[in-house]
Amino acid sequence: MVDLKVKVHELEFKNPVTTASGTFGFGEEFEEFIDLNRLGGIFVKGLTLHNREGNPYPRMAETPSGMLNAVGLQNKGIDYFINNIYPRIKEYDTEIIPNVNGSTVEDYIEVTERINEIEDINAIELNISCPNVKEGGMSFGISCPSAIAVTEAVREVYDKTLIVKLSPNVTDICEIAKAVEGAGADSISLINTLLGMAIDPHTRKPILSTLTGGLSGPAVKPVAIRMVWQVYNAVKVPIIGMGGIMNAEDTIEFMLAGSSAIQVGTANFIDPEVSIKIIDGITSYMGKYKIDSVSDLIGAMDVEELY
Amino acid sequence: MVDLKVKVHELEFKNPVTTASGTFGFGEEFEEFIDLNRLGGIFVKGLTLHNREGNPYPRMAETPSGMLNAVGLQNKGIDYFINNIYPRIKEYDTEIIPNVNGSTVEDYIEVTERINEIEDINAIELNISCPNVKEGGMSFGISCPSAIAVTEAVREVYDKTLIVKLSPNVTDICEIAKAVEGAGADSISLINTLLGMAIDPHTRKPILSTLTGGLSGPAVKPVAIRMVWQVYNAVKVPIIGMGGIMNAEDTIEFMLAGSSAIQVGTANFIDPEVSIKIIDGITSYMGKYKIDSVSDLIGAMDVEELY
Amino acid sequence: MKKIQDCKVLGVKNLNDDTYILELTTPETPEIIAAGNFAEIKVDHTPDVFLRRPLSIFDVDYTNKKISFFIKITGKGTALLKEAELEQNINIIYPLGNSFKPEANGNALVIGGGSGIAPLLLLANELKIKKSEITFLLGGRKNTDIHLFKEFEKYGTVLITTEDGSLGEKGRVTDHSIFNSINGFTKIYTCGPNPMMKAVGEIASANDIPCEVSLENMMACGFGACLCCVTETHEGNKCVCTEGPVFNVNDLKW
Amino acid sequence: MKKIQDCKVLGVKNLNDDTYILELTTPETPEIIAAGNFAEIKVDHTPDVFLRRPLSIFDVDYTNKKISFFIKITGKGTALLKEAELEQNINIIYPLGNSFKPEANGNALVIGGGSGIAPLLLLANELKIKKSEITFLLGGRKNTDIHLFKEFEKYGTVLITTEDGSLGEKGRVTDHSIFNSINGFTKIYTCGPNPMMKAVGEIASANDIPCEVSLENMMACGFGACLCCVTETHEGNKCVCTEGPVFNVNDLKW
Ligand SMILES: Cc1cc2nc3c(=O)[nH]c(=O)nc-3n(C[C@H](O)[C@H](O)[C@H](O)COP(=O)(O)OP(=O)(O)OC[C@H]3O[C@@H](n4cnc5c(N)ncnc54)[C@H](O)[C@@H]3O)c2cc1C
Ligand SMILES: Cc1cc2nc3c(=O)[nH]c(=O)nc-3n(C[C@H](O)[C@H](O)[C@H](O)COP(=O)(O)OP(=O)(O)OC[C@H]3O[C@@H](n4cnc5c(N)ncnc54)[C@H](O)[C@@H]3O)c2cc1C
Ligand SMILES: Cc1cc2nc3c(=O)[nH]c(=O)nc-3n(C[C@H](O)[C@H](O)[C@H](O)COP(=O)(O)O)c2cc1C
Ligand SMILES: Cc1cc2nc3c(=O)[nH]c(=O)nc-3n(C[C@H](O)[C@H](O)[C@H](O)COP(=O)(O)O)c2cc1C
Ligand code: FES
Ligand code: FES
Repeated sequence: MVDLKVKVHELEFKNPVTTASGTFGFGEEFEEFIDLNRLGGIFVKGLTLHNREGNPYPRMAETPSGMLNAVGLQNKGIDYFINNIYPRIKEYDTEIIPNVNGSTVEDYIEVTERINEIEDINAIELNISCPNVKEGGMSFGISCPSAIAVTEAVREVYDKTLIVKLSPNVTDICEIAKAVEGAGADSISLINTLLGMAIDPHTRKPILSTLTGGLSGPAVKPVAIRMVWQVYNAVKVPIIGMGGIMNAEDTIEFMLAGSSAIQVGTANFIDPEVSIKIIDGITSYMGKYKIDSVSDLIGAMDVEELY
Repeated sequence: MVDLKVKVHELEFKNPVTTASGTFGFGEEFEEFIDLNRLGGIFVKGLTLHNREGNPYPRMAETPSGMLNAVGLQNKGIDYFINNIYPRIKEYDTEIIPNVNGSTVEDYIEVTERINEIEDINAIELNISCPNVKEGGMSFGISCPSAIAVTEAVREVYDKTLIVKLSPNVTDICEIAKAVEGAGADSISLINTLLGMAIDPHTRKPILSTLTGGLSGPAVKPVAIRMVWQVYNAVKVPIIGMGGIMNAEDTIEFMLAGSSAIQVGTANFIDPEVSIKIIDGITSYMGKYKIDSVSDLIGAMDVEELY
Repeated sequence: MKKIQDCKVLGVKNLNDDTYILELTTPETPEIIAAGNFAEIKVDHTPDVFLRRPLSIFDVDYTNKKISFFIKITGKGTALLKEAELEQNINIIYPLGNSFKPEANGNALVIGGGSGIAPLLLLANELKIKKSEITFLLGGRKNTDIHLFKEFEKYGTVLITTEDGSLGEKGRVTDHSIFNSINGFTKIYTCGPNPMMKAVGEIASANDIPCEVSLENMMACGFGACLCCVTETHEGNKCVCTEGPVFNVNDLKW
Repeated sequence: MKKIQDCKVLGVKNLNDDTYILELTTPETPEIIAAGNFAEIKVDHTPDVFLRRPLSIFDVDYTNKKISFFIKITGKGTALLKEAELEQNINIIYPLGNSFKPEANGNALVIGGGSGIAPLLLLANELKIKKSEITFLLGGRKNTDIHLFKEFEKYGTVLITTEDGSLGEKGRVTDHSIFNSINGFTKIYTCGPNPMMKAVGEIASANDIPCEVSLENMMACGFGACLCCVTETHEGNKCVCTEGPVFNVNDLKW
């Protein structure tokens, strides 16, 4: 039996495969397709303090090997989550990790405080990288001072595992990664979406109501792998990698680059069973290459003798 | 007859379709495939002061809807170009635009000065965005002070059309665009490649000898369109857009976002005739939508009534 | 229960240049389908189509394990499906979405335009079982856009408009003379281009006739995971893929 | 003259699970092919293969307008080409690259491993025309990796090594007993995996026998535009697609 367990700070995942926030609803949407108990964890849809309607339709554009979204954190607010959704989904035997968002530092603090009261939730993912909101979101994640400010503030009120999710839309990802590590992050997840845009040449209109949106899917994978590798070499905290993962081979690539766990995002839309297939694929890979513990793959890219 | 002419500062292109530096050799490589005289222009392979061998093999990795390259500006140096290559290619009835590179500001100046002596060359493209060299290249293009320094220095010694090529690997592309505009650029071309990486899950080795390389192809198009649109709204100088253009529809998308002309890059590898097909495709598009002058499309994205 | 299934291509029936019916065999007895339900179809072997494509279920044959789609070519995905080879596997997720709520013993006006007629034959069948009278109003740009006339005729009267007047009355569906006296209808059901549905909805509201519309918003997933497909309602944004595609027109904030 | 052509699939002949011959009909008389020339093939209808794939030209029939490829499946593109349907169009750019320089009236040792045998039958034909004697040495992991024995036999002696000893001598090609006495050979030609060619090259150099190797570097374009495919030589980096794929082993800095 291969050992699929990985640790991200104090969080223990039964395997490195989790699902990315905003691409997996609250897990329930996939109940008819897969056994959710098999997942390492579920990063639920981005939560804010109050109800948010998100951006106007259209919010989606298909692009080569990817898609743009401009959902804009539509959700019913943290209290609704705690009272109406969490009681149902807490029954799954997997880590449920809320994705925390805000327009101001105070928002982030308040959402975190509410989650802190829930005993079984062992971690939060602080999203300082949403490109689809006018206030907060990515604006926090693209400069060190603001990234530090929000991380420190949340750290103050949260003592379980604090994962900070970074934006790839920056000149120097290591600088930001080191900043949030210094501010108390227990783990770094990356990448959120790349800022992109699409225009319909026939109507001559932008496809998204917000003009720009977030690019995800296989198209971004090379950028994500590069950033995971850079950050892996810059910080000590464990990394949760994502960006374009479609199968087990992509997952291995992310782990070799330095990810302790990974999140499957856009791929869930195309194949709702993909996360389970990835878990099975990792098991086969480990069998083939005689790897006993999946954690041996973390950062294990072989750079010694190149060619 | 539709009017395909566009102007980029003092440069007149017979149509907006040019080919991207590093993806079209010196034009000659395509002579057996297409009539080079039909092109708006040819941005030739990146030139440096001295002979450069570039990076070790392997220099290429295929990625979803794109590729990574780590060529690293292999070329025989500016003098070889002037003495041995240019005399042959100057016969083409199209704009030949050298792509100028350097490890130091002095390098850039010297290469520019040599080119300045050639009468028929009406413009240069200053590449401050190559991600595949250890010194110079992209490091100039990702911070305002260095982008300004090199642009000003070259502006000093060059009085024909100066195009500055920007890197997408920055937090704020507008900031850099305004900086080089202020420093004297007559036009801005973008995007160069996004920094990426790929690992072979089976050998566990990085695929490129340099670990990281530049991502190009359709995968990057949404990012490129977004940056062209942002820069179009930030500066007054004309923009030459590129990044993932595969066909006439993509070209229209770039023009609507604010490009006065475009460069076709990676697509040339897959279909050496693509640039000519694009010119024909634009003509059909203009016929279909009754557009007389292609320059009416520049920045003509319709954002009035979205939906 | 939603299923992900590989279905074999049984045939592609061309109705005209840009419209066809795709028939698939399901590996087991198909799920129970209500009119308005749709499937998310994976278009394979193309670099250009990344996401699945939502298509209404046009017909289902529980005995012979068949399910079919009525498809109008609007782009790359729908063009490629037309080239599907016999016996090729096509992966679908279905049934998705809610469905029309056919009224019993009523007098139904069923309006379809373009690919919007896809769910209407199943709807007609349900209405007939519930003993409603049916009048169909089908619109198109020209006569070759009007499909399945005979099939609809089995269930009721079929009225037609074409923009060029080559079949039925000239004009758009809402120009049809039937709208001069629609008070006899107890419910309107419609599916088609948004502008058409909006115009129909306005007439329905003005005449106090209940009206259901089936939306075709762009979707990334089709099963409630991405929140890309929303439409604005008086109770906020709602998912067209899970809370729709069928809505009561009065709930929509168009 | 390089051409970009749509060629029709005439057939796929399976040699074993992972090796096959793809035959195409060219729209006009094929270009003149020299042994070592290759084509860049567009693998269509797949989201996974973005760039063309370089393949040596295995055979050409000027009269019947045919051109064929000997292909070993190593990944997505080569796997997909095997599924090519009869009559399907495949777009190729050819002929590309330089070619072997067959010596006249010599005594040739021609060594192939894996897909490296692809250009060797054309080479054998050229050598025969130039009146050279030929000895082939073919290597593989097991007996089923040894292909086209009969075809090679028409041109000369065929020696074989397999790593598991199931055919010919046991071991790698360079373990073959022929290397105990190779001074009779006037030139060595080889194509196969890099480690094999390096080993062969070393023996050739040590014995002062001229040796040509045909490299299979990864390529983005295949016609000199990208500079991705270089190999290090004593005169600096050279493009394998235009200055190669065939090199004199002494020029390479391996
Ligand atoms: C619930 C639902 C049921 C549907 N049922 C049917 C049906 O039964 N028969 C049928 O022919 N069509 C139906 N459609 C529409 C169908 O999904 C689109 O025509 C199809 O996805 C277009 O894909 P494509 O690759 O051919 O076009 P693309 O190349 O992706 O796009 C072509 C054009 O169509 C637009 N477009 C793309 N996707 C959609 C979409 N989902 N809705 C509206 N416009 C879109 C694009 O913006 C573009 O302008 C339905 C849509 C929904 C949401
Ligand atoms: C001039 C030339 C002539 C060739 N002639 C033949 C031939 O006649 N018959 C034949 O079977 N093969 C030949 N090859 C090799 C062939 O091009 C590769 O096997 C093929 O491109 C792999 O594509 P794929 O999509 O199947 O594999 P991929 O899925 O792209 O890759 C699978 C594995 O192969 C490696 N790979 C990919 N491309 C190449 C490449 N160009 N060279 C080496 N490794 C690669 C990848 O790194 C990966 O590890 C030739 C290559 C060159 C450069
Ligand atoms: C439709 C959609 C909605 C998303 N919503 C969120 C969100 O609420 N919070 C968040 O942190 N990331 C969100 N993301 C980003 C993903 O979690 C992930 O970082 C990104 O999609 C890259 O991974 P992928 O390429 O595997 O999809 C969203 C992505 C998509 C496509
Ligand atoms: C193989 C290769 C080599 C390149 N070399 C150069 C170069 O020498 N100078 C330069 O400015 N850009 C170079 N580029 C970047 C392209 O000019 C272009 O900016 C980029 O590829 C994006 O366009 P595309 O997606 O259409 O290829 C190179 C790109 C590739 C793929
Ligand atoms: S399409 Fe994803 S939620 Fe409706
Ligand atoms: S493969 Fe492009 S130059 Fe050789």
